[in-house]
Amino acid sequence: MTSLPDLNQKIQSAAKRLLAEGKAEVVIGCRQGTTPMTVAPIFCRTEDDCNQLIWSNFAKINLATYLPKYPGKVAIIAKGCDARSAVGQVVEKQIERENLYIVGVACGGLVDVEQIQAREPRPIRAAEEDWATIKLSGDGWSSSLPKEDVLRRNCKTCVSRTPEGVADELIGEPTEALPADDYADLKALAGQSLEEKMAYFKGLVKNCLRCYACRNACPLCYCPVCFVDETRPQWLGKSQDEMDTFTFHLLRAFHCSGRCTSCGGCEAACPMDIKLREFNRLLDEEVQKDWNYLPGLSWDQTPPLTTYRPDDEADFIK
Amino acid sequence: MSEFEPKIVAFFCNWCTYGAADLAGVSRLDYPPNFRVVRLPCTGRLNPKYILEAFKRGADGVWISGCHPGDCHYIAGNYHARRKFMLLHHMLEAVGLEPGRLHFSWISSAEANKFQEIAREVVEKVRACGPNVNFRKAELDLGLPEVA
Amino acid sequence: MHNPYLPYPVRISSLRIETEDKNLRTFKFEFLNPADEDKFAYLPGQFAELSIPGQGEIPIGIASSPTEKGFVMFTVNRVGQVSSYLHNMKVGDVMGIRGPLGHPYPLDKLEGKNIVIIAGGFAVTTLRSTIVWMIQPENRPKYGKITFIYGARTPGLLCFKDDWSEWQKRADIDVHVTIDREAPGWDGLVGFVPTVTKNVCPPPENTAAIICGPPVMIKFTQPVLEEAGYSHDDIIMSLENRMKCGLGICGRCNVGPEYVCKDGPVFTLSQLNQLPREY
Amino acid sequence: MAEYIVKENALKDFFKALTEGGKRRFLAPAEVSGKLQMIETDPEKVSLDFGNTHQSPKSAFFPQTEKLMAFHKDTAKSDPFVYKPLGLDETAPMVLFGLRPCDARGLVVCDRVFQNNRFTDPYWKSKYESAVKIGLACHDPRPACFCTAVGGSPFGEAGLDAIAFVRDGGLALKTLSAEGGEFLKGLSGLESAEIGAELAEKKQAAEAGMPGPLDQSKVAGAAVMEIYNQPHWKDTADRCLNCGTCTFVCPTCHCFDIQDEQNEKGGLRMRNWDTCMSWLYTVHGTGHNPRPTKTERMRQRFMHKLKYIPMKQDGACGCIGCGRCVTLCPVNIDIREVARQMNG
Repeated sequence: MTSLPDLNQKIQSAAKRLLAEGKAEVVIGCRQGTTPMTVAPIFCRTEDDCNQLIWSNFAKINLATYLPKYPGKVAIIAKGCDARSAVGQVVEKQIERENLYIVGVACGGLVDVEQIQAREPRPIRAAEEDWATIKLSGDGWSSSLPKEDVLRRNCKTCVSRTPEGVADELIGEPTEALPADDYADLKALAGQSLEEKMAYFKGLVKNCLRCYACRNACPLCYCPVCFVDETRPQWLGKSQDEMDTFTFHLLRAFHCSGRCTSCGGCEAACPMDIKLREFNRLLDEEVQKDWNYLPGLSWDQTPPLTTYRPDDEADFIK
Repeated sequence: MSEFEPKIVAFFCNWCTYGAADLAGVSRLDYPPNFRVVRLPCTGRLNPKYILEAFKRGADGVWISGCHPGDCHYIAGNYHARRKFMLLHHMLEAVGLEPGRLHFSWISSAEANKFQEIAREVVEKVRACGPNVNFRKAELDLGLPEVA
Repeated sequence: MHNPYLPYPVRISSLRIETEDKNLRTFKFEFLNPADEDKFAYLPGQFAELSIPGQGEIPIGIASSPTEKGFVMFTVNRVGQVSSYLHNMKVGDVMGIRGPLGHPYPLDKLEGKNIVIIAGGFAVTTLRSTIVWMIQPENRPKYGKITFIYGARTPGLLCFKDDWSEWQKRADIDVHVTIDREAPGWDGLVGFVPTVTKNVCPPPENTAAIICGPPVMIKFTQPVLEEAGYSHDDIIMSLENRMKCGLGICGRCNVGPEYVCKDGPVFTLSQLNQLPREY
Repeated sequence: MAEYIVKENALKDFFKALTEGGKRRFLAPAEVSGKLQMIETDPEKVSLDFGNTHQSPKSAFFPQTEKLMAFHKDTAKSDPFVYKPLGLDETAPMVLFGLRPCDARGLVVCDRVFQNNRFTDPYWKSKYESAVKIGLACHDPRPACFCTAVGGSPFGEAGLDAIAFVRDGGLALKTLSAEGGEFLKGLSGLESAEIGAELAEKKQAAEAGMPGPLDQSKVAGAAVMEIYNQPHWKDTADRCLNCGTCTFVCPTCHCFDIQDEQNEKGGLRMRNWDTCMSWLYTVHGTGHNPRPTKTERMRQRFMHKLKYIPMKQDGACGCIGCGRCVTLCPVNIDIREVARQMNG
């Protein structure tokens, strides 16, 4: 397996080369953050910027989020999910294929800082990482965790850890895709009573602050005016009313249906650690069942909600 | 105690079900008066937020009806709508909406009898669900002292 | 404790369609509790939140002058949710007004000076208040020459016709009302406000200008005044921004460190030069 | 200034006594759905071992949703369509235990906004001024903590009526205000003691690992527009998502939206937290937006914390160094980094 320093080296030289060759005006990637276990997205325009690029298990949001707002030629250092979202944006005509250069990087999954903190409640003053292990240290102590134990939930069912097929170039040795989400928990939930289902889903969002960080971190949420910001009529009240909050989450997920690449950016951005993807998964399951569709895997896909088949089966319609 | 009379919001396509309702009226076919109709140019125009908004504001049921597949005035509006309905229907029932609250149908403008039949069925099914509690916004607590 | 969020209940005592496009209506309100009228003590240039129960609030400049008793008057453009609702309300309906808010024009500092008042379109509201206040017999001697320049696109879009046609008859105020281009039945001035200003504005010595109007009018009038030699301290403007509380708390009308609601809306151009153009 | 200790076995009695026999609502750090928050809680469930509460304690005085007034529409009754204030008379006073000194300073910053040079917000004032605020000093500041960099201390006293610290065998307390002294006098569980030396020693130890002052002298001396036009804003804005997380968790962010809701019987006017990161926050009815892009919105927040509040509050920094935004920002925009860039 390529070591992280090696990988970083390759990413940095690729970025420098792309800038030098004029293939991109900016390379979007990640750099070390200012506190332990954080990374910051970086927009590289100079060689110095490129020298800060890293691959990290602590990456949080999906870098494709930045693409639809970016006017010029742009390269993105993309894990499987970043690349899938970028492809989705091209398919949805939010960005031009010619303006996009995907530097694919093999990914072994990201870690969930919340899970780390649950296992290690002492103040963590420093964290080191390699491909498989997270080493933590604090005031007079140190410990290490296998990355496998603290993987983000979405990373455990990733079907495209390496953006093969869509990347313009690939860095690192391709990692094997994992078995897709079997939605076993949702299937089990489906058998429960209405009250239990409702309690589960309303319970998920009861801490929601309605900050909409999930929306802003989402590479699919590029609408110029989001439905929550519409004022005439105003669809959602602004208070912490349970139903307003619940409606927001239902519609947010609905708007992502057939488009979500399970990058987990929404959950990573949520300051209240809400399991937002549960709503998305409900719809992903249905999209896969009905139309066998996984977004962002090729340039010529037709998103399922932009098309139809005369024989789509909907026996609930009388 | 008098029987619960549900309030239902109905979204009808202008080119078919809306006409069917009209025809049912002209034909003196009686159907229950529990729904209020919102006329749409096409079921494809139906944004899912309208459905959630109706429930949120206290509708006990929502009924969406459009043209039979293949008969869309705009060629494929109802085909596209059908895909949205498939997802929405799945999602709402998965999060705990009673199966009898949300109804979809295809009724052409000639099918006054089908309209009558489905109208009755929708109202009865919603009635059986009882008042919408789980998907409506809580009553505003004005907290005002009773004023004379 | 005084609750500055609580509107004074008022009743619409009269309303008038102000302009030919019917987008402007002038409302007069009377207080349900007569004592509230004294509490609502204001000066020209201040604004108030028009507060419609169940709909919300909009900050609107006060168009009446405190010297006009028994009512407060506002001219409202139909733009958003609240103003559209207000346009459908009738005489006798009950709503609220909350204020007065903000600072008035610096009427005391302007004493002894010549005043030129420049208005465009419906931004004339608080300037109407100012002129009505200044030409009161007890106030008029405090000021030198008063010049009023007012423009709109068409004659039908000029507000407060009764007022300025009265003022035109007076000797103690110079009134120049202009429209953008020739129109049938109009025998007054034709031309844009900046041009008229250039022709009629008094020399800058001991003179202050108060300007309210659409951004494009201000953009072209300001250089005219600068060229005429007006110092930025003597050019007074009134800003507007989205507001909610009107009390300098809720934050959204922030322009630099200043809150338009609490520290403004009246600023001199030299103050504005120090601030970001976030308005 | 009185000094006390509370033995471990007397802690629960002491916490119960703080409610003055149920007259006061008792708020302390306690767990609610997996997060430690400053909430109204059972004296049994107080947590003393924590970095800081997940969200800031401002919600005790400035809840995310707060009803301001209500009206009814029944024309048969008196005063239809006239708003009547809510929640000002019946509010039981609070006692807060376990405020971190940074957050207490944050409340002071908010207080100067809610009670500004022209207006007093009665909803804030009635809660804030009647509350007894007992701080709990930090022994073990977290990696993102930087109160010392912005003029505070893990043992800071601003805005508090008393400060406590954890010691072997229980708590020690020092009263800081006359109200605090009066309130604590004779409460069950308290024993008079000399704690001055211990406090000084612990304070020094806690401050030792913390960052030194963040130089803001150039920001303080510069004109608004000089800082506003600095080139670095665009770089930071590149990665800002405008998600607003920072504003929702910030102890000194006080912005709100006022909303009306109504039904057939009447209506409510309430205020809800709002965020300057939102497009909707500043957009005019005409569609004009004075802060049209994320660059302006992101800049506004930092300018407000680091330039505008100091200008309006006699130099006091609008950031109190709790580190919440640093930890929770999904793209690691670190206010310390921005402050350094602003200072040139």
